[in-house]
Amino acid sequence: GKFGEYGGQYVPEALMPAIEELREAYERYVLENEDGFMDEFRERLRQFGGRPTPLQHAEHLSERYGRVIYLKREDLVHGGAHKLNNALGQVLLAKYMGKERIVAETGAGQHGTATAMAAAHLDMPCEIYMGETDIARQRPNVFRMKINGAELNPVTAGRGTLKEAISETMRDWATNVGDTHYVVGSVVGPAPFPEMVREFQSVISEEAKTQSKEQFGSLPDSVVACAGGGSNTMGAFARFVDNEDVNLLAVEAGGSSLAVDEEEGVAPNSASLSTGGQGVLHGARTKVLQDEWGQIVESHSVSAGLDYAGVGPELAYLVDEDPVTAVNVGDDAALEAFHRLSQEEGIIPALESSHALAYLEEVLGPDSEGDTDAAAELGDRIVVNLSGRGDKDLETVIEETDKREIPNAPDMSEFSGGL
Amino acid sequence: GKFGEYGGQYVPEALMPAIEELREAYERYVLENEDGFMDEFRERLRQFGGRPTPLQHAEHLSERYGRVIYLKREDLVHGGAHKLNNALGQVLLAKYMGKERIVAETGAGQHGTATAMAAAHLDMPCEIYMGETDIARQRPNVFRMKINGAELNPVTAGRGTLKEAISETMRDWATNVGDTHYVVGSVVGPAPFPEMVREFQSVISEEAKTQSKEQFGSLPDSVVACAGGGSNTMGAFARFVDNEDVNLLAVEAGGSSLAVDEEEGVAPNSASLSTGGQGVLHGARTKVLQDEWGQIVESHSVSAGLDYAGVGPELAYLVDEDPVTAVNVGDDAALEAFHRLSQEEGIIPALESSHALAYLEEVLGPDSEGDTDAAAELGDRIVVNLSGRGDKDLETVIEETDKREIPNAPDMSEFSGGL
Amino acid sequence: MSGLADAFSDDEPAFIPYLAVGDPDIAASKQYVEALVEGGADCVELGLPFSEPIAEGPTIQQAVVRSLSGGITPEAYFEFVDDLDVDVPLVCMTYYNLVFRYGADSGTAAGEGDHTAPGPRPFVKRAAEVGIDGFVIPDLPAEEADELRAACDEFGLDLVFIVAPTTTDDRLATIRERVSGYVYVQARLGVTGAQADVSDQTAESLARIADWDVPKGVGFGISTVDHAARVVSAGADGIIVGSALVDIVADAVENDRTTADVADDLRAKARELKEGALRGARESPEAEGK
Amino acid sequence: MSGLADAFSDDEPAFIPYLAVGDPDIAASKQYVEALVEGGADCVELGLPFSEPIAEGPTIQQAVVRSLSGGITPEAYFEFVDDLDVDVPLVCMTYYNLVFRYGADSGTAAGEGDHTAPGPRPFVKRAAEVGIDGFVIPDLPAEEADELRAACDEFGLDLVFIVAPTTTDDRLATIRERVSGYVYVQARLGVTGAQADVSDQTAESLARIADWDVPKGVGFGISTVDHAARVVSAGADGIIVGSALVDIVADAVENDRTTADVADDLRAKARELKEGALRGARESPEAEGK
Repeated sequence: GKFGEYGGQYVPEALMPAIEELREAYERYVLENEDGFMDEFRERLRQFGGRPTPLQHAEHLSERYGRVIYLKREDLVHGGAHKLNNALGQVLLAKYMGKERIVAETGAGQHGTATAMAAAHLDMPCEIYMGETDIARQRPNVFRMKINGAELNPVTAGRGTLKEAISETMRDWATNVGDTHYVVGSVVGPAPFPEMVREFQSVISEEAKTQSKEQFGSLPDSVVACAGGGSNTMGAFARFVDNEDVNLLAVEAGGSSLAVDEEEGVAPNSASLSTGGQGVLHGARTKVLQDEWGQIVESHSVSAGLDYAGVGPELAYLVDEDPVTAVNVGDDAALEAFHRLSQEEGIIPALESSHALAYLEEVLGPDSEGDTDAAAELGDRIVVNLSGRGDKDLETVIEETDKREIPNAPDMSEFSGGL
Repeated sequence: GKFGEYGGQYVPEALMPAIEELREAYERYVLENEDGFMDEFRERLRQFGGRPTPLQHAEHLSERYGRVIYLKREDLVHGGAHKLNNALGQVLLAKYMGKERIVAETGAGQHGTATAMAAAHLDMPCEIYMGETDIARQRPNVFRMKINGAELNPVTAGRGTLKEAISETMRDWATNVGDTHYVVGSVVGPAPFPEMVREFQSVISEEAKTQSKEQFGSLPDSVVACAGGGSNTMGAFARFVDNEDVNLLAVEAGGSSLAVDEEEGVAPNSASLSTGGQGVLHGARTKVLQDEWGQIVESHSVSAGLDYAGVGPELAYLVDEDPVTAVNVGDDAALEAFHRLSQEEGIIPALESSHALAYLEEVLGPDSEGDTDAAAELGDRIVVNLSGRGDKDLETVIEETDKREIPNAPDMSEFSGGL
Repeated sequence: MSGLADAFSDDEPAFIPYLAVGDPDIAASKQYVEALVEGGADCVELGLPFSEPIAEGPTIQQAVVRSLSGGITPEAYFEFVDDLDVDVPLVCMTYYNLVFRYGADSGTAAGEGDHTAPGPRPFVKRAAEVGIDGFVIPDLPAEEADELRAACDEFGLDLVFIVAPTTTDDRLATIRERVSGYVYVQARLGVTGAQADVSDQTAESLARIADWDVPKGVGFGISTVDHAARVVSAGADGIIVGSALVDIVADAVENDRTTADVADDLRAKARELKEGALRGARESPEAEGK
Repeated sequence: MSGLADAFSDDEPAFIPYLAVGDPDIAASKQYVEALVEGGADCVELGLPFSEPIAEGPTIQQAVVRSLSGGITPEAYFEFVDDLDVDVPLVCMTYYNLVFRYGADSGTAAGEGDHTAPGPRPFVKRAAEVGIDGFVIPDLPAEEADELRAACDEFGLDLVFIVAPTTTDDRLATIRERVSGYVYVQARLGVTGAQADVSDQTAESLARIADWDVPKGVGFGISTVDHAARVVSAGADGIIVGSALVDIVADAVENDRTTADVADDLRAKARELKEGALRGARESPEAEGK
């Protein structure tokens, strides 16, 4: 349950037995494949989830950067992102544990929609907590959850965003621990969630490793993934962590600035690995964006899925211990990368994944400042985890591109009022 | 180029040489795999397109109907539908032919977005014709095409919908036949398009056939696919046509009624196989929705992708010759099926594909009227081609569910103003 | 010699105007056609509007929309022709589905399936009755035209085919075997529509079919006296003009002009173009060689 | 005997109210705490608001929001405690991150990384200085509490743990080893919040820890005289009441009542609840057995 100093179980006493029960179930079903749990999970990932996803050679990016770039196509997973890997794993585990109900929180709605899909697939009653503010700005995702049969519980507390939804879901779980499982959406929360979610997501690096060997006969020189909570990051890194020759780069959201406005309690970024301090948030000790007193500040990113004040404890540990390098790119660079992949490769990436792509441009692009160490770290064969597709981000892209000078954006003036 | 009496090449003289050139290229590259065309096509379908798509056992539908139902998951193809199979094939073929530019028409935007993606992927300049009315009601797809780098040409003629866009694209092609290829979006148009598009789409049935044998050791008893123009239909049927034991069902859009309002020139359905007469439309002799004089009438379906007055000539032929049975279901049944799959299987289907699903309910559902012949025709093992995902249809589903009594729809009142 | 060839019989270059019948209504249409003939037309292409005019440019497409909104049907078209009091050959220009479906008593969207199989014969028969002399069907290439050709032969009508700049030698042979009346030489690629210039392709196209024994009418983009003259001097036996005339009708609709005024303009435009054609004949290498 | 146990030393059941410090402001908060003590509180749980109060129900969550909006900081909290003029033991109730981060001079979102490693000692030291007698940290289970336990021992403060209906026997042993001051018995599952009824689980929970040598305070959902009486008669050594009191503050904020009026109401409510507890003690099997 610990990763060095990180991790642990900082939760109300009432939840401790549920967490222990979960840990046991995790060890038996996931680690030991009891009752064929992992076989069933993998088969469902394949048939329902559409795995394996391709490791695609990106021809135009490769030309642009003079390296061989591969995209791990998690955008092709059912639902449009890697999120289903975990949601499906946990809902299935809840079923094996005899739970009769699942709850989950969601911010932008990606984890909520993935959970609703998994719950419908496995016939498990499902309630999703979502802040009222988020509900108002993520209506398509709210609608998707509803038509998948999930019950949606609006959270009115505070600013009505992800943080409040997490707290509210914990409360529901604390009240209904007996029959309810809480499907945590990333490699965060109390043990065993960070480890368990990483295991469910590690299918990404497991496939990428096999595919690398098959497609080019060796491991990649580096793997690049965006990091918010860190589930796609840990999924993309997990099976490479022990390969010292593979450099792992976690790209955080630099937002508009790495500075913090303590007075307003706002960090205009979500770069907790790069700028956060140790703290305890949502059940785990990890790196956290906080003010001088330890109050959690509002994070920010143009990408809702990266917009979180904490990060998975294992990722914080791996950064401290060196197997993973934390870097970050800002909102503008991410938007530019979004347009670049859309135009040059015919793939509309999630704004989350656009951060990973933007890092390539920053280090290897024509306007890069020649950071040769960073360029060398990337090596010749680079795998970028394309964690999700960008259809969900179209409104945001319109709004945010409109505010800025994004040199490679098409003329979008006719859309400036939204879709 | 002919399928019995159907098919042919009813196009302006100026296009005949281009069509002949295309037929030659089709025969060499596609049928004879010259220069490894098909190898490259298949590899790109795999890496870029995400093929093969799973043949998923649908547990809850199987329980509901007492048959074994499999879903061919074309919704997982890059872009969200089977459309990419064809767009990628044609853009690649245009490249092999030395063309320097592609044009395409689009109605709801599905073929346009698939073509724009394929063109970006293969670095081919791309112009899309789209009626002004369709542009106004399909803004997300318009936006997707633009960010994929396609140029969009609004068509103001007539009512500004698909028919006018097709005519306008033909005109562009007729003007620029030398360097331009017209990427036709379905198994329609002059020869060799119907045959060629069927070949590009036949990867669906090719995979389904192999998967059937692997997963349950035999061929399915029936394959059910929705039919508008018929590209997913022909793709799903092609490799089964010679297997007499496999029943093939093409489900057309019955719309609100199978009758026609000749005065208004409107058919409130798109069931040209079921109700149309022989005619010549958009380059081919086929079954067409037309008035007593042969003027083409406006078709209708709640699903924009099925909303077309014609149908592929080969499909018309196969229906006449019996290998394929044409049936149809109405708008209400399709909406119900949309909600059913979303809730029970955790998959949000395209409204097009919902028609195929609705046919199961009609024949096998609890309220079916006991048409035992139809039930027998479906057999025990049924493959339904899930041609696309329904994310694109959310606005339509809201609007159309709102108008009706759809018994299994969730409460959507909060969305009645749209997303 | 067939009816259409009459238009070319007087050794002068033929002027063949096009109008969409029923644009903007039947009565006006009638006056317009008469005015064109008064202005010197040797033959008239009478468009029967089809809902999907894939070979037309914006000008004629809009004419088709106007005409269809006015309620034109094939039968109304035939009655129009029957009533027409002009003394020149008449060509029916339309799309194949209207020819194919005429007289097939069901199997439309109304849904009963085909009882009377569709085919071109009833349409040709009726056209012959009302005095049509031939057809131009822009979406019917020679390869698909056997049935229509047979019906035309039966009723003594001509079937005009188009030759495009892209038409291959192989296809020229196919067309030559089937064409009658005149051959419609497409002056440039693209669709119908008035143009600022007339392509060099015209001369090349004419050269390729110089030895054919049908007259050569050139169309697509001819809108001025100069165009007319140049095309004829390049060897055309006639000029086919559509969009430049339809533009006058469209303008009249937009500006709410009287039918008589429009007829005057059409008559004047016809005179101009005919005059241009005659000038071209005088300037042709052949004439100068005489 | 530690400071907190003093609250239970007079053989009467203890009444332990909770308020969020700074709700709605520091000055009012001070009067409210004093009123509660005047009303009979034997000990007060003073909430130090944290931005993510995951164990709280809506009532206390809103109090936390009010207090944070008013600008409360840990240092302001300590000054508040320092200024407080009451003669009962004081418990600091907060979340672990505020304890952990206090005095770590950087490594916040400002971005410089950790220079002074975070840890609970500076917080505990400062709390001891201002007169805090112990802690309740709802997101810190016994397993994670070694560092805090050590700091408490160093400065002579108590560390209260919660025992929930779901707590297993194994975990009871772990908690028993580490708890001091009193044990906080959670009356039912869920989060804090006033309830219409008090659970049967309470008696069971009390029975399971009957032989522990720390006093047993029962909390979660106690809001009426009857609850208080029933809980004490079931064997509790004290009752812990939060939401029922915070409700009074919330109502006052909403209806713009004067601080003095609210203080009166809190004092009266405290008297009631204390009275209920006393009644419970008289009705307890133990008392009746005497």
